[in-house]
Amino acid sequence: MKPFEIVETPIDTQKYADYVLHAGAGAVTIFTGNVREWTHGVRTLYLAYEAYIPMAEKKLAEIGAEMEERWPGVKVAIVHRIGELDISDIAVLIAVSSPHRKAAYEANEYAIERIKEVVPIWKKEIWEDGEEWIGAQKRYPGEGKSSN
Amino acid sequence: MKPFEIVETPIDTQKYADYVLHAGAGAVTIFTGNVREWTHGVRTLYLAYEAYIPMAEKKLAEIGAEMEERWPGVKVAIVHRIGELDISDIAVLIAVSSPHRKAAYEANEYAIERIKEVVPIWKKEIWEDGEEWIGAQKRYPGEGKSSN
Amino acid sequence: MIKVHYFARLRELTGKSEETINQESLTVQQLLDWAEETYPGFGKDMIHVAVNEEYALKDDVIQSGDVCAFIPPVSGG
Amino acid sequence: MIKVHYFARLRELTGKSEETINQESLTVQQLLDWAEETYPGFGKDMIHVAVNEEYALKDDVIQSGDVCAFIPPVSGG
Repeated sequence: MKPFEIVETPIDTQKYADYVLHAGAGAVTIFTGNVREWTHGVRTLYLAYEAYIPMAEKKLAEIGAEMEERWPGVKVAIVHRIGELDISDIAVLIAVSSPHRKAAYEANEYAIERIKEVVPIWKKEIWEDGEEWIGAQKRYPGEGKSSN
Repeated sequence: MKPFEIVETPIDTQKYADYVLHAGAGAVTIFTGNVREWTHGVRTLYLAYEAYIPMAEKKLAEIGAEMEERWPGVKVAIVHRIGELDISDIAVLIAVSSPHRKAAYEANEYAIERIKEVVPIWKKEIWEDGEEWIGAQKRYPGEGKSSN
Repeated sequence: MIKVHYFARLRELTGKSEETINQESLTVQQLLDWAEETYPGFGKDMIHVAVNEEYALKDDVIQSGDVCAFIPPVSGG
Repeated sequence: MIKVHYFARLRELTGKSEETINQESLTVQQLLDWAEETYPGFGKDMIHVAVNEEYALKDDVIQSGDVCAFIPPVSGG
């Protein structure tokens, strides 16, 4: 595994949890973004993710470097899966270890926000009656752009 | 497994992640508190945890109920290990799933704060030259009572 | 007969995990006073009492048959 | 020769993942204008351009040999 990677196969949580753990870590936070069946009353059949792989991995590593600078002592791994994902599949996983828990929570949440801003990955939602690439231009009534 | 339990054997992260996942979950957060080797410049050899098991499991379930009330839609599992734990072993694991990520982060952090306040579990630190039961009465200079 | 549990530092101080007190009824405060007198260094001001697995107030009354536990400051997590 | 990548909606709109443009040099804005003209509905106002895997500004200059990518609003996570 690489600590910042795009993969095309199912994401194994344990592998990334093990990677960030070390004798100085008192806290580990793991976030997974999973494919949800219902969004705003519309049923998703599956999702298709696409990435500009080399740039996406570079941007994930940059986010990791930002985290290490802002929260000294954290160790980070981020992986995003592409291709077709079924309901409950993990699309993205962020693992953070830290000597203390506060940084592990904060840094982890920072990572997902940054991923949604800068990493060249795109999601297409496929429903029973259609499909659409999701992006910032698309807003559901009364909602932000966040999907998980 | 029980969703709120005290165990005496190593904690399997995947088991609890699987438990909270369902088709309506778009986000899962997992927190683990791990045994850290160095705390405030003192080297820990290992930790020993003890619990008032039936009351501890009851209090963990109450914390879960508080979370479900405050963050509707979350699904929660909390497990704490007791006995002798080595460096990097998981002492506590909190798994939270939610339709959206913000609640998954917030509810998870709420859980660990509440555990440290109300659940009858005690930690003894064993160093090279001594040992001590840790509790709120014990404060390291310039620090709160948190250990992870 | 009231059963009491000792944990952590209190288990080591008293040298026992539990014992039975031959009383019909007493308040939580009275139980704490008894413990402090019986086990010097008990530190009753820092200790909560659980009655039947629920935190009790100082003037709650413990009845024969209740199961009590002394809860020193917790440190889980 | 400038290589350009298309992703997601743009890949479907253009019907291609990449192509090579026969130009020696042009600005990011010029590349976007060219794409909008070549592929009606491209939506250049919402699209960033990466040059050699880094986000570029509208007046940055692209040189022959550079690898470009059109980056529509991202939606990872």
